[in-house]
Amino acid sequence: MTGQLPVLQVAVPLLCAPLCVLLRSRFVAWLLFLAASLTSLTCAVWLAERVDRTGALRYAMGDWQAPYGIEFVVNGFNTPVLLLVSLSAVVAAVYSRRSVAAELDDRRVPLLYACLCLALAGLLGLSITGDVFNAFVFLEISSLSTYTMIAMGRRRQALLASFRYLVIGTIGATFLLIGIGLAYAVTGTLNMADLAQRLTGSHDNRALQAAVVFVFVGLAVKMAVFPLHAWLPAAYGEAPSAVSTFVAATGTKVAIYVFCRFAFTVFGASLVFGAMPVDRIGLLLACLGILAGSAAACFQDDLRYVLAWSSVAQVGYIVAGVSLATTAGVSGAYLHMIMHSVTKAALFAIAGVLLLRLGSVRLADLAGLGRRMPWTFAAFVVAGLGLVGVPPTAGFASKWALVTALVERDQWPVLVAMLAGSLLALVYVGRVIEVAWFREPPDGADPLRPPASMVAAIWFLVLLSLYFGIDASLPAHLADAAAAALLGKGGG
Amino acid sequence: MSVIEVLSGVLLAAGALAVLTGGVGMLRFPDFYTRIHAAGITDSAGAGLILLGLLLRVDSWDTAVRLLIILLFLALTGPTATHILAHAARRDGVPMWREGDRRQ
Amino acid sequence: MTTTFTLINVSLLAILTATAVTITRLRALYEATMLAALFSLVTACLFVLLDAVDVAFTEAAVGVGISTVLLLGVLALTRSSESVTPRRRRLPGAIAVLLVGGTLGYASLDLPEFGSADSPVQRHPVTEVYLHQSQEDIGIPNTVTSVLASYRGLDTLGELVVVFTAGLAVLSLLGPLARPERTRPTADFHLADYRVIRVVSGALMPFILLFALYVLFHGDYGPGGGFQAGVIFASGFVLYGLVFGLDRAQRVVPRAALWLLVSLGLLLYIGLGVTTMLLGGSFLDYDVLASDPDTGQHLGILVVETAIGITVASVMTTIFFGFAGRGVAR
Amino acid sequence: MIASHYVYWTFFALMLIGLYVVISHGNLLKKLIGLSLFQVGVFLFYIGLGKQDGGSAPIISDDVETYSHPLPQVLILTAIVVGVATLAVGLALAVRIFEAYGTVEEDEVLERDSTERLAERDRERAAEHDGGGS
Repeated sequence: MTGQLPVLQVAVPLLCAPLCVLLRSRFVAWLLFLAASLTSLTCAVWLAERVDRTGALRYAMGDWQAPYGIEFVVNGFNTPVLLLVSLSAVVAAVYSRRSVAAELDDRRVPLLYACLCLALAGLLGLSITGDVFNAFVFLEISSLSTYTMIAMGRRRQALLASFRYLVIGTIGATFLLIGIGLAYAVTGTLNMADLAQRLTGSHDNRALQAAVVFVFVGLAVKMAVFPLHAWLPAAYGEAPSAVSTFVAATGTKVAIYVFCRFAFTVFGASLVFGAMPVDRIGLLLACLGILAGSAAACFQDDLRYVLAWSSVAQVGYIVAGVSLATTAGVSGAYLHMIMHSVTKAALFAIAGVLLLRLGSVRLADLAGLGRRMPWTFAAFVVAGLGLVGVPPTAGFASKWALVTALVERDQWPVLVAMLAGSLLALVYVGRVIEVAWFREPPDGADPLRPPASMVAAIWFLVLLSLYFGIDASLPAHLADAAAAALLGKGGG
Repeated sequence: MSVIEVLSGVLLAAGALAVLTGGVGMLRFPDFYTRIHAAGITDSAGAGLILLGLLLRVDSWDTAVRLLIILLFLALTGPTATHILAHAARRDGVPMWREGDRRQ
Repeated sequence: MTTTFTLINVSLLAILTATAVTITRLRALYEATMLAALFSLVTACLFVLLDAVDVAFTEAAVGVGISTVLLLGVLALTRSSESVTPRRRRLPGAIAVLLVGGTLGYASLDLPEFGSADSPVQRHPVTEVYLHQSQEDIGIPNTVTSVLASYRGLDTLGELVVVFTAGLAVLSLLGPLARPERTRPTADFHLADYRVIRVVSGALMPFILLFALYVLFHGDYGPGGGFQAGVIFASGFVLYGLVFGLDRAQRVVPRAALWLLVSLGLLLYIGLGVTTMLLGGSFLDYDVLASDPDTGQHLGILVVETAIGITVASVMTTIFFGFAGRGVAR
Repeated sequence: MIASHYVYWTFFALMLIGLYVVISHGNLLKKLIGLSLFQVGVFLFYIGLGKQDGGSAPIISDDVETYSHPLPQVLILTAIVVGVATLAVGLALAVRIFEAYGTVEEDEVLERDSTERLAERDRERAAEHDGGGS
């Protein structure tokens, strides 16, 4: 049965989604989502372990060998993503039990869990597939379920946020489709490995260059790279807390992984970063994204929007690492992907707890929080410092890796932008801490106790981020393996 | 050229003419009710004659049966749609054109 | 390329472009919707001309049928005319069009000739396998069906999941769970008051359902398949709902049954995959379903088409009920 | 070049028309119509890739020699279905937006949100002021 693991990873969440709808019980639906995420985590751990030992795994759907059928490929480059997504799902499952019950009316809860299962399946499928068109299909599964979940937010702004994300996201997906079509016109195949093989040495093909442009612009929308990030703040800021916790940790990260997969193992680094100036454009947009995202975060007066804008900036850090196209850069990018996921998930989870207990996360309403919810506040401080990159938090380890990679290639302007971004992060995290710690709580405010399951999820993430900050050997090992797998193959 | 082919050609040409007439009518007629009359011609007379013309040219039974079924359904749905459209327009008070009115 | 082909092709393309331009310029949205339906119809004709009969069938069912009905339903619930697009909004669109158009034009310089038999697409070994080897592997004349349901069965599963997700979205946004804040007065008349339409649609109903079944099971030999059949099935219910009113339509297919069917089709498909795994094959490997691989493939494809049909029909009906039920006083 | 590529160019033109509508028009329903136009352009492009001169539909029969390629058709079948699913979700959102804001024009929705936010801020300021005074 272990040979079937790659498909089980995706099929189990897919199976749970219709069951959630069919059984229509809140508790059963939650249980199904928990079971689905635990199963995929188990599969992911198992797969990661096997890939580490024996190298890449391939799984042919319906026993049709690629390129005639669709194949799943598990290799060093996607095991970290699979682990990240399924771990985030487990945490979101633990967290969502109370959070969803409080934020949604009863009859919609099973639908939300069904959508969470679908989003999980979509993201996992997107990470594991070895076929470009199949990637498009999984991308649409995850996107459509995400739009639906965002629209379930409490305020009416959630509707417009979801609609705009739907329009921008669909344009992005259609761009991806155009790019895939152009690449298909040049090669006649959709399998990633086959594409890579047939594309070697056709750098001057103009249709292929256009394909690169379309695929990357389409993915950039999903990654929320700087000028295409407009959908992100409202989408993350308005979604139900459990959803933003899960999606903020995974959505853009998986898109970045797909970007790397296309850049290094399909089109090839020599075309993307040699013949075409993707590296320079990537670095430029990364810098702009870091500065614009961090600056915008400083001016928000809603905690969830602060966090969402900071995500735009963090995507910039990761893109900068990838755009270096060096082993150190890609490894740093993966490391930052992992660290930032953990940190940002923790922060959105904290925002959800505050929303539940205070009814609002506008900065003005957070006054005196440090005394009313000391433990939650402490978690926020640790995770917030992780966002800034203060040692010994997770953010420090990954930013250090990125800085080393930048110095290695003498990219000083990017380095300056990153430092400025970190300083701005200090400002926006500091603003929240200032309000929460130094301002007086409103009269008659009692200490508040958040639900235990939510606290457990938050502290798991916070402690994990502290642990990774002190001993980064596990994520660093995964990131190095990923970089090696990506750069080792696509050299041609 | 056999008689059947000639006949089929005549039917096809007549059908095409009916469709064309319908199209011209859509553009030239002054109000909704007369235009819907023109539109009705395209899918009853036009499509009907063309299908009959094609029916004379088929070489296998199953194609002929299919064409006949299509003909039957067109005969059933086309007039119904036109009828209901005209009713709806009258219900909503779409004005009728009379001699001397301005064209809409 | 034969002259007739070019002639028809050029005129269809001209009609398409003209329609598209008109759609952009119309501010009256009912008219724009009808033109969009026309656009889909012409596209479907073009698909036939390009030898894609299955796609043409789907485009006709989706573009002319489902999309139009949904758009009209939404227009009835919202506002039917667009306000003037302010000048400042034009610039971003123009810039995007210039950039994308430039890139596409650049790409076309190295695209293989249209219709060439020597393009990479036609030369790739996949072509041979799908067109000829498939006759031995699967034994179904319609290669689109064999590629869809067997070679690339996972894509089709994904497609079904997307449809399912759309059903969930509409249920959550417009279903009985989300009560409307304002209600539309109940209509003072029904289409069923007209005897002609009552009789004709009553007479057509059985044929529509029969045709849906024909399309479902004939997909192996000709154009058609589960998706088209599902849409036709749903359009039967839509017609019934439009003519006889939503209440009677919901008495025929109660919501609870729809919930069940929506999930059932998807479960059937995934269950098929799980079954093949339990029988020792890989996911969606239909060979193991029967002692003879050919029979197994036939069986598998039949189950897949049925599963698609069930979910698509019930999701489309759910979506229609969602839109039509909105605003009706409850 | 023109004889062999005009078909692709027309498909590209259709995509661009759709794209323009999506980006520049503020009406949410019109945006969705534009999105479908854009996608149909892409669908036609794919099907065009599989077309072979003198070919016929890829349904195997004894008296046909050349077939057009089935793969793009399969892909586009999937893409059409994905497109209509997206359209349905978008329309459902548009209906809810109309119910919440009374309009389906993007600019008006944004305007109503920002006036709401301003009003809220004013109320807050006034409350603070009162609090300081008492």
